Parts: sequence; C-alpha cells; structure tokens
Amino acid sequence: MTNHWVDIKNADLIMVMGGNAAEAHPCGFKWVIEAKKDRKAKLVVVDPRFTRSAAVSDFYAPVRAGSDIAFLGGVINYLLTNDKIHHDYVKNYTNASFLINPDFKFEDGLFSGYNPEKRSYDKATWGYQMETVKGGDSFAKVDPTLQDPNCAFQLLKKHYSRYTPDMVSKVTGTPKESFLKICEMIAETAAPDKTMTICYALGWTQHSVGSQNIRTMAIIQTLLGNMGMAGGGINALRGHANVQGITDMCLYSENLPGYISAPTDADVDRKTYLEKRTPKPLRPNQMNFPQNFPKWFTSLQKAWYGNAATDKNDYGYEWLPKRDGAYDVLAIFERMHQGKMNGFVCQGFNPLASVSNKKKVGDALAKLKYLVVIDPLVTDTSEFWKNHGELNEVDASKIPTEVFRLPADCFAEDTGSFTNSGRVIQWHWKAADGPGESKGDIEIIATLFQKLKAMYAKDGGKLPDPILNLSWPHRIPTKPSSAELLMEISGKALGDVFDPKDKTKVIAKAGEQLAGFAQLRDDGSTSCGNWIYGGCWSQAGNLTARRDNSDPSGLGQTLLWGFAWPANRRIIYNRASCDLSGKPWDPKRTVIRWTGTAWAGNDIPDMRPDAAPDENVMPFIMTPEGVARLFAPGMADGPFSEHYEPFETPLDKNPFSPNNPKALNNPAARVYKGDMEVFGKAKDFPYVATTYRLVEHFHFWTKHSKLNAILQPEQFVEIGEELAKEKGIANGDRVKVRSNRGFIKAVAVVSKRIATLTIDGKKTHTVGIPIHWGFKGVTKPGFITNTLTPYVGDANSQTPEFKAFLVNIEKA
Amino acid sequence: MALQSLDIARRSATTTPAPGVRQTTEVAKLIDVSTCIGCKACQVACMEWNDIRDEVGSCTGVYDNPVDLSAKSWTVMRFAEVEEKGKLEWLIRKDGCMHCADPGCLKACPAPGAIIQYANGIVDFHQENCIGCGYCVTGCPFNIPRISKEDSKAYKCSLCSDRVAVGQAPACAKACPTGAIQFGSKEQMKDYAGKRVADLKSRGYDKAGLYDPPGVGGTHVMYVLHHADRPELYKGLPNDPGISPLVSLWKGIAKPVATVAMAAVALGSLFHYVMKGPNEVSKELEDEMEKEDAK
Amino acid sequence: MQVSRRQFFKICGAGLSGSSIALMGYSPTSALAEVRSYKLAHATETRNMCPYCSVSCGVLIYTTGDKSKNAKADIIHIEGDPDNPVNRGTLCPKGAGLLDMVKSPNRLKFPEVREPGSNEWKRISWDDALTRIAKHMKADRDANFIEKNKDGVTVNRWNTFGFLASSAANNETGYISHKVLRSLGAVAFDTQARI
Amino acid sequence: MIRNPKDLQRYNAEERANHWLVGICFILLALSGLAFFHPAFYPLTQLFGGGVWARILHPIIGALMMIAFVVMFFRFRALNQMTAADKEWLSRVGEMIDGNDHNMPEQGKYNGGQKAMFWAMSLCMLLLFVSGILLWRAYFSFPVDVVRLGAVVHAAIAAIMIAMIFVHVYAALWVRGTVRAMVYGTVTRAWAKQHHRAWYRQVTGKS
Repeated sequence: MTNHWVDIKNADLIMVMGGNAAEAHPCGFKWVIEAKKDRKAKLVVVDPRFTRSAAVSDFYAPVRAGSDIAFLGGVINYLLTNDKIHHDYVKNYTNASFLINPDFKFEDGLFSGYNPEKRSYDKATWGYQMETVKGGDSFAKVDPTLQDPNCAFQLLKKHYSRYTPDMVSKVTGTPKESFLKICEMIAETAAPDKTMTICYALGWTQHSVGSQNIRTMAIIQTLLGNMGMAGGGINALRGHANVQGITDMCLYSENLPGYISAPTDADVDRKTYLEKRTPKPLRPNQMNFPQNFPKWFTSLQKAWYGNAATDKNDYGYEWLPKRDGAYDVLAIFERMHQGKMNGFVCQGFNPLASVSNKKKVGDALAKLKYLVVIDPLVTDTSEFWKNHGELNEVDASKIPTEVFRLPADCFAEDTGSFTNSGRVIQWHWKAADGPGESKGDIEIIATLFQKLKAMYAKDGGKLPDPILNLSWPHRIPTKPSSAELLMEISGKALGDVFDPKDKTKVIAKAGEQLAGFAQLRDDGSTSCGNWIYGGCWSQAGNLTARRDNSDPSGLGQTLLWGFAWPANRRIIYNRASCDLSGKPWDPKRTVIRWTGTAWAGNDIPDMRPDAAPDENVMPFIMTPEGVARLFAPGMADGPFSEHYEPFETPLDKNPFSPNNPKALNNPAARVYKGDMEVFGKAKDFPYVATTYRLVEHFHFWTKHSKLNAILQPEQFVEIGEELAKEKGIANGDRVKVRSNRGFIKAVAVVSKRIATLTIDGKKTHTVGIPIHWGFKGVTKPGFITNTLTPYVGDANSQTPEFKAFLVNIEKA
Repeated sequence: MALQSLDIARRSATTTPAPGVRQTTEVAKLIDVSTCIGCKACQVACMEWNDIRDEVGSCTGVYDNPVDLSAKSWTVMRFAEVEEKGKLEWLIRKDGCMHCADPGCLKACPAPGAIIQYANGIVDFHQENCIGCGYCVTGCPFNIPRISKEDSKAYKCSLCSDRVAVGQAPACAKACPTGAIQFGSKEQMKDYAGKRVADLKSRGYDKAGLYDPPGVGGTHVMYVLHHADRPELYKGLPNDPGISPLVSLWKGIAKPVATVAMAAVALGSLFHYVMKGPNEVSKELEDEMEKEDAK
Repeated sequence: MQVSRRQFFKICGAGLSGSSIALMGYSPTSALAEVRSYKLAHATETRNMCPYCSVSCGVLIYTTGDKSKNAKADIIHIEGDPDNPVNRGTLCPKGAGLLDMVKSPNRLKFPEVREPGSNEWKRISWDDALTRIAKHMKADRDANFIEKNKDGVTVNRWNTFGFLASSAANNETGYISHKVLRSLGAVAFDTQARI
Repeated sequence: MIRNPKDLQRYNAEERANHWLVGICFILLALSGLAFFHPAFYPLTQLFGGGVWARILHPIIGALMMIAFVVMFFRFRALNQMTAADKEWLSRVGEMIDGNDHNMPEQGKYNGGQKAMFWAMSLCMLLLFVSGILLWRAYFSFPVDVVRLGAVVHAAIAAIMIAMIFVHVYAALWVRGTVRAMVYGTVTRAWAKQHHRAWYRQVTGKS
C-alpha cells in the first residue's frame, strides 16, 4: 500500500477490482464503509463474481477473469479522449513529457525488441532520449507541451486508443453501459480535490500479466493525480499478517533485505555490483534517492559479517552467493521436479496446497532426499507421501524422501514484530507457551545454524568462512531474542557517525542505535540489517511498540502508533499531494505542505525537508527521474501494458492483435517444457475458472480451526444458473471439475451471482473455485484446488496464474 | 449500562412485579444490513465468547452455515439473492434474538426465572431454571429459541448480558469488522439509524427504514433495511410481527379464566354439598333391602 | 368411608389453591436472575496481533493465571484490541476464531520423522531431529557447493537446497532466516509473498 | 361399612384397576399440567422432583393414561350408548342437582349424565392426546403454528377436563355409596335400586 488502511476513509471513490476486500480484509474494509458513511463516498466493484464486496457496493460490473488490462486500458482511453486528467500533475509529476527513443515501437501486440526463442525482450529501444548538458551531466529530454509524437504522453494516448468501449466490452464481457458508468465515476476524481483509492489483491497479481494489471491502474491513478494524496494511492491489500515484513526482509533469491538487489554472476566484484545499482539522476536537481545504495549495502554487510567485514575483503562481498538465474517458487519446484535438488525446508509454508499443479509439486517433493517442515500445524505438505484416497493418490513405499516435521510456536506464543499492509511495523508480545515441545521459529533456525557452524568449525567443509564469520552477537546463541534482532535490523553506529555538513559534529556515538537510514555510511562505520527499517529501534527505544493512537489531523495518520517504514512515513509520495508551489491540492486533506522554510504537516514528508519548491525537486524521489512513470522501461513485458489472454483462454486469438499468434498470451512469460503441453484448450475445457478465498477461511490454515470449519464446512464450487441448467446441475449436487492437470469434486453452489458473459460474441461461463480445503483439517476433507491450476507465472514477478484458467464441469 | 443491567424488569412465570423504581438506560443493538458483508465474524465471536461450538455441517448449496440457529448457534447469517429493478442484490441478514420489549418467549415460559427481562431491555434465558418444555419457541414471533438435544434446555442470544453487565459491548457488536453491528443506548441507536436511513435514501433506496416492530413493543435488536417496506425479502424477516394470538390467548386470558372456572367448579361442588347435602339412598329402600335380607 | 372422602377432598383441594401449597411444605424458590459470570475477570491480558491477513489486527489474548510461577498460562479467549488504529477492536471471522487455531487438535506437539518409504510418523527428540537435518545439509552442501562458475567467476552458491519462508512469521524470524540462508550460500529460496 | 354378600357387583377388579390407573394418571397429569399452566401452581413440580422431571414425566404419564383410557373406552363404550331415557334424564338434570331425584326417569347401569360425561371425556382425551403429541418436543417436531394451536387446545381441554373430573369426583362423593363401587366393586342393592333401577332389575331379576 502506498497509503494505509485507515487512509481509505479519506477517499471519494473506492474501487475494488482484482480483489475482494470485504472478504479477504474485512477489518480493513471497515474504512471503505467509513468513507461511504462519513464522506458519502461511492464504492465500485468490478469482479467476475458478485462478491460480498459487491453486496455493499454502489455499483457493480462483471468482468471476465483475466481481462483486467482490457478494462483498465479502456479507462485510460476514456480519461484521455474525454480529457479527464489532472493536467498539472501529469505534466509535472509524471514522465508524460519525456521523449522516448524513436525506435521504440509497438506492432501487432508486441513491443520492439522481442525474441520469441528466449520469450523475452531486448529493452534497448525502450529508453529516454538523452542530452548532455553543460557540466557533462546527461539528462532525459522533455517536451513540456506534451505534443512531441515521441513523448510518453502521446505514445500512451496512441497505445490505449485501441481500447475503445466496444473493444472493452467485447473482451471483458462487461456491458458497455456499465463500463462507461464506471469510467464516469472514475473521471470525477481527476479534480484536484477528489481522490479515488484502489483496493486490489491477488485478483490482479495471480495472472500471467499480474504486474501489468497493477501498472495499468498505476497509470490511471497518476493521470488522475491520486498518488500521494490522502484517500488515494495504489493499495495492494496483501496476504498474510507479515507478508509485507517478510517481503521487506526479502526472503527470496532476487533481493537482500530492504530490496537490495542480490548479486548475480555478472557482478564479478563489489565495485561492479555497486556501480550497476547506483543510478545517476535523469533530470536536474532530482533527489535520486537510490544514489545512497552503497550505504545501505555496506551497512547490511557489516550487520551480517561484523568485524570480519572490512574494506580489505570488500566487506565479505565474495561470501554472498551469486545468482545464475531464477529461483522463484515455480523455478524451485521445476528444478526439484527435474531432480536437481536434494533438500528442502518449508517454514510455515504449505506448497503442496498453495503452489500450482499439485501433481507436479507432489512428484517434485518425492524426488528430494530430505524435507523439513516447520509449522505449528499439520500441513498437507508434511504428508505429501501419505495416501489419502483420491485426495492424494500416492504410494508411500515408493517415496524415498526423509521427512522431518518440527512443531513451531504460533503468533500467540511468540514476541516480535509484524509489518502490516500499510507498512506499519507493530510489536507483539507472547501470551503463553506453545503446546508440547514446540519451539519458536527463531530458536529452530538458530539451533540448526549453531549445529552446522559447530560441524564446519570441527570438520571443515566447503567455504566455511561465511558460516564461521557470520555475526552472531546474541546472548543465547541458540535463542536470539526478537529485540536483539530488531535492533540489528534497525541499525547501529559501529564507530562515531558524523554530520555530513559539519564533519566535527557527532550525530551518533559508537554503539548507539541509529535514528534512521539517513545516518547510514558506506565506510563500515554503521551496521543495518534492513535499511528501510532504519530507525524503527532508535536510541528512543523500540518504536514499533508505540501505542499512542492519537490522530490530531483526523486523517487517521496516527504517527505515534508503531513505526511505518520508511522513516515512519504513512503516505508514500506525499509531496505529490501539493502543487508545484507546495500548496495542497486539497487543503481539507492536507498531508504535508511547504511552510515557507520546510515541508511539514500531518506526515513525514517524502522529500528532503528543506527542498524549497523552486528547487524543482520532484516528488517521486525513488526514481532517478523524480517523477512517476507512465512509460516504464523496467517491466519485462513492455513499458505499457497490453491485454494478453491468460495461458488458458476461451478465445483462440487475442482480439487486440488477432493476426499474431505470438501475442495471444503474455509473450514474455516463462513457460517450462512439459507445462506448456498440459495447458488445456477451450474445446475440451470450455469454462473460465478462477480460484479465490472466502471470508470464512484463511488459505489452508483455518481448516484446522473448528470455529471456521463450522462456518464453511465443506468444499464447493460456484456456477451461474445458466450453466447449471445446461449441465443439469442442481444446487447442492456433487460435481466434478476437471482441468487438463487433474480434477476435484465438490458441492455445486448455483447462484445468480455468477453472470454468464458474452465474450467476442460467444456465451462464456465462469466456474468459481474457493481454495480452502485439503486432506488435513477439522473441516470435511476436500481436494486441493491447485490440482487444477496451470504452472505459469507473471512475466515480472513469477506469481502463478491462479485466477484464470480453463475447466470442464459435470455431475459427479 | 454497567451493573444496573442486573435490575430485573420481568421474570417468567412470576405474577408479582419486579422492583421497578430505578430507571436504567435501555440498550440496543443495531444491525445495519446495508453495510453487512455477511462475513460471519459475529457468529464466531458469539460462539467463541459463549464457549459453544456447533457441529461441522455440510454445504447445502448456499453460504448459510450453520444452516439454521441452534442451541449452539445463537446467531446465523441468512443470505438472499434478490433481483430488484433488474439489479442483483445480495441481502444478508444477521438473524438472532430481537430482545423484544414484549417478549413472547417470556410470556409463554412456565418456569419461574427461566427467562428474565432486564431493565436495560435484554431478554436472557437462565438455563438452570429452564425445564425444557419449549413453550418459549411457541411464544417467539421470530422463531429464535432452540432446545438443545444434549440437555433439553432452551438457548438463544443473551445479548452478552455478562459483557454488558460489566460495561462492554456484546461480542458480535465488538467484532463486526464493518461496523454493521452497533451497540449503545436505544436512543443512540435510533439516532444513528436515522442517519443511515438518510444515507440510503440518498443512494436511491427510497424505502429504506428502521425495523423496530411495534407489534412486540419495539425490540432491542433493530435493523436498518434498504427495503423496509418488505422485510420478508431478507429471508423471511416477519412484516409486523407480534406474539401469536393463540399464545396471547393461552398465556393471557385463558390462564385466569380457566383457573377461575376450575375453582368455580370445585367451589360450586363444595357449596352444593353444603347447601343440598349428600344424595343418600332413601330410608325406604334401605328398609326394603333389610326386610328382604331378613326373609 | 367418611375418612376416605375427606382425604379425597383434601387432595383435590390442594390442586386448586395456592394457599394450601405452603401448608404442604412447598414454597416458591427465590431463583436469582444472575447473568453468567464475566469470564475474564482475573485473566491476564496480552497484546498481540492476528497472524492471518495483512490488516494485522491488534488482538488481546486472555490467559488463565496471573503469571505467577505455578499457574500455567492457558489461552482462554482472544478478542480485538480497541486501541489498534486499524481494527479498533473489530475482528473478522478468522481473527475472531483464533482461539480454535491456537488450540487446534492439529497442532504439532513434538518433532517427528517419516523414514524413507515408511507409512508412518515416528516421534524423535529435538536434538536428534536437528542433528540429522544438519548432517543432511552439510553433506549436501559439501557435495554440491559451486565455488566458481564455468567462466571462473567466484559465485559461492549452493542450489541443491531450497527453503520456503512463511509470511506469518515475525520480521525477526525472516531476517535471521535470510541471514543464515545466504551465509550458507543458498539461492533457491522464496516466500509465501510470491504467491 | 358393612359388607353384605348380597351387595351387587358393579365393577370387577380389572375394571376398577383400569379406572384407577387412568385416575391416578389423570391426577398426576393435572398436577404437573397445572404447574405449567399457571405460575401459582408451579411449586407442584416439586411433587415430581422439580420442573424438569415434571416436564419429562407429564407426557409419559399422558401416554400411559391414553393407553389405559383406550382400554377403558372399549370396555364401557357399549354401556354408554345414549337412549331416549338418557335424554329425558338429561333434560331434567336440574331437578337432580337440586337434590330432588324422585321424578327422574329410571336409569340403567349409567344415567344420561354419566354417559354424557363418558363421551365428553373420550373426546377430551383424544384432543389432549393429539395436542399433547404436538407439544412433545423431545420426540416430535411440528410447525410452530400447529404447536401453538396445540398448546391452546391442550390447555383449554385440560381445564375443561379437570372441571369435568371435579364434577365426576364430586358426583361420586355426593351420591353416597358410589365411591365403594370403584373401590370394592360393589354397591348396595338399595343404592342400585335408587339410582339405577333398570340396572338393578336387570342384575337381580326383581321388579
């Protein structure tokens, strides 16, 4: 979330699309209701199903699963053709005026530079036109009139001009009037003092075009001037309680903690590595905040290797593993399936249930030598080897994997911090011991590490240095406390830290906790486990444990509750809530303003505090341009979004580029051999399926909770009345749903809430599949729904395509 | 609220009035159906707080689970898919005890102290006094009380009288994530409902209104409905509910009339005896028989 | 005959008149109408957070006992934390039902191992479990660690071992897990957040 | 009381047992039923071990009574067919109540009042049984409106029935020499001749 939960109450229009906030985030959804009650805000819901969010909406429109870009692209087209954009904002705060390489092209569904063999783009033509100014700096060329045919604005206009209301309706199945009605509602928020917020979730991410779904909305929000505003923003309503925090800790291959991109084989040394990651400003006077990258990285190295990290050994740069390719969860299971992996640990993760194509995941796990499952509960994954009838048809005697199952404490038995979707880090306290011999996750990892370290110390082995030198300053080495760890994450001075403006002034004495990431240094004098969390445990103590919920502004900022990263800032890009001169676009919802001497107000300014408006420092400080990107060259599958059909589509061609079979599906999405072959075709599997959560359950977790089992005891699928009639299925019948990868059986819920859509002239039915059942739990046993889903992910994030695929259905 | 809520207004099967000098605040729960997302947090909070767990049932083709109120489900959500003016509406109503000002259950209950109405408006069942006859079920115009199969006692929502007694809101109201359930004094709730109704009218629901049925003297659980003119759309919420005339007859006039009638017959017999004396066999016949025997 | 008539009379009369009931030794019980006693009166309250979705609602966990040495804290109730600015005391059906997750019959209580080809779990000690796991890992790492790639660049990676991290664990768990994983040279790891 | 070998047998042992089974059941039912009917009678539940026991026992006793009554009904049905004389008797019941039975028409084993009582009770028993079943939640479940109707009918009929039983009992007490018919089975010939002359003639063969 660029904003935060409570801020939703400041919106004039709330759009719920690509998510179902009422069901997946009911307590956050409260702020939608508050906006409706107190601000007379309107709620619009666009979803393949009439969800419980739709039940309390002012306007609902159905959409075909997997056609969101067509819908949103249509909105962009509407805003541009009807001139419903926030002109000053677009002109100054976005790269609308930036001139793009004239060789950049978009033809027949593909952007310039496509390589069909590699299924990827060479992005050479996707850049800005550059010019060298006096003094030797090189800056991007701009046309403030936005008239140059190569400026991002004109390219944007041209690109989305194809997304006419008729095309939108044809591709999405949304009735044209409904689409236009929603466009009108959205367009109203182009006014500087009106904001729209978007609440999306996995309904946008779990597609082969997931990232571009979100980018399309980001373009809309930028055109409307809703970024940085109270009641605006792009709000990803994230999954688990600490999914934000674990993402921030970057428990994945590509990044080190704090989104520090991890070294690859190409980063042969620290210097090369840093140079590639420390950008130069693309426009004059921009803050270009990533220029501080070396400070963040060096401080992380000091946190990890302590005294063993010195300038002599590049702070232990060599000890960091270099990546040679993708290691996302789909890539990992692909490798495992190929027999390239021996050991695997699942820490509070149930991949058999939550990763696509259960058969493939199960087969992959059976190729491991050892599997370790650390969890408070009996997971399906931990029993992947056990026969559970047709729910899990395996032969244990043929599975050689040694499986360890370790009992972990749950939240109630643990002290530490969680980071919510609004980036607020909050501390929680242990209430009781876990059952039996269960242990905390930290203790389990630490004890395991201490055993390994002892073995390497005693027997030696491959590269023991990073293991033996790993900084481990904990009072109980097998049981580091959460407090010790959060202090390490937040950052401390190893030597005295001086004020850069006055080299004699000590701003942090050696051994002190740092006040924030601004105090980090690249000379080894500071350590910080995660720069974006810098300052969350300062000399003032544990700021994440603060519990003052006062809200003097009435905007719900509560700056003294917990600690929001970065720097306790609650609304990111909040400089954009003011015009060029520093006056708020909407004085009634002032987030910050220029006081004449400094930026101040109801939030921590997302700007250098003393950057006077006439210095022309633009609000999007994390980009070298200083502005938001309408044209985004960083994306893997195009600087603009484009509608591509899901990998399993009811259509045989992409209506936007009917003559190019290469542009049917996302051309830059990665597909493994064997997976492409098991994609189903519409002639065998004619119905669009989508998987989702119900409000009564949480993933595969609450099936172990009796209270939740009572609320939704048995697996079901939802179909519309028309399909039910066609198939002779009555409400409450048992049905079998098949994809090309397997089947599930469930009770049929026949409902008016699933509309039959007309797509490209053809009637198209949707089958809705809630995910929460499995073979372990106190609910009635059920099938793992990911038996059905295709093994393909988004081109950028590799998030699997759970939301749009094909199935057939029959009475069981 | 606080401890005054223990003041008793009425007690089942009790003919004399309860102490009624103190005036305490009437409380109420307002269920704003227009902001209810049917998440069932109220159901869980209710079960969790009251230490009850219903059976793990099955899916019957609807979202309603448990499918009905039971001794272990004191509140359930009822889902209705309704098409109004060509627009689909998913009306979701939290069902449970309405805490009537004139409670039919209490009226019907034969067991003294099994049903109590507190001065704050809460109607509470006291299972230790309940004899399990099920008369409360017949008395209720909303079909709420359920007799447990395990202990044959009647159960229903207590409006968390234990929480209200210490100044807290009922568990369901506290939990409700969207604020569709509000709790406060009845006065406050009516004011709040007024605002909600005005908002709904501004959004095109001309017939929005408050459901506080006068037929049962008003209730301490009220609804804000988008279609207040047709409460039956909400899975059969009764339009103009009242205690069944049969129950009123049975537990009303019938009680004194029949008691008096029975007493009259008994006393009539007594006085008949006193006034007319016994009907003895006549002396002539006695003599006749004695003569016969003497033969 | 006279006596039995009187007896009859008495029995019938008793059924009629409330006043005679007292004579027969019955008096109405003065049943007190008391609400169920407030179950949290002396429970210990601990501030925590719901582990499910990313609203991360504040919760209050109530445990038996007062933290005295001999009173074992047992979680008896969980409800929303009214101070938390986001949830303000509210909870969804998942959060409101946390007690049954914490107390689920499916909670794991001790380490177990399933030996290759076996069809059952076997209980083992923590020390055995972690020692066996560490041995597996070391053997795997020492056998498959890649120090240099084919171009001779030092890469120091170990990609035959994988790890999936929870999104419901604390930040501190995530951080220390990451630190340990990279120090071992692991690259094949990912998080629930991906999905 | 002096037993006389010439006393007339009015009820045999089975009939008496049958009657008293019904009678005892009825008394228990009336006591427990009244307890639920009006709060003033609630303490009567103590006779049964409290309210819950009273609630459990009442329908069981009811079922027992119904069985016993059905047997009794078939036992006495034939003797209770109304005749012209009975109607005549009924039309002049006022004189009887007034204590002047000299001009009452001659009666067989039962007089018109007794017969009327027999049929009224049979009807009431049936209604009580049916409505009672409707209310028996432990084993049956009926639509709530039917149950409500059942409750009204059950209560009303029970009240009527209790009143009738008062009359029945009182009549037995009032007409001296009657109770022994149901206790010992015999009545004196004088009693029979006075109250049921036709029956007297029939059993004695005298005029």
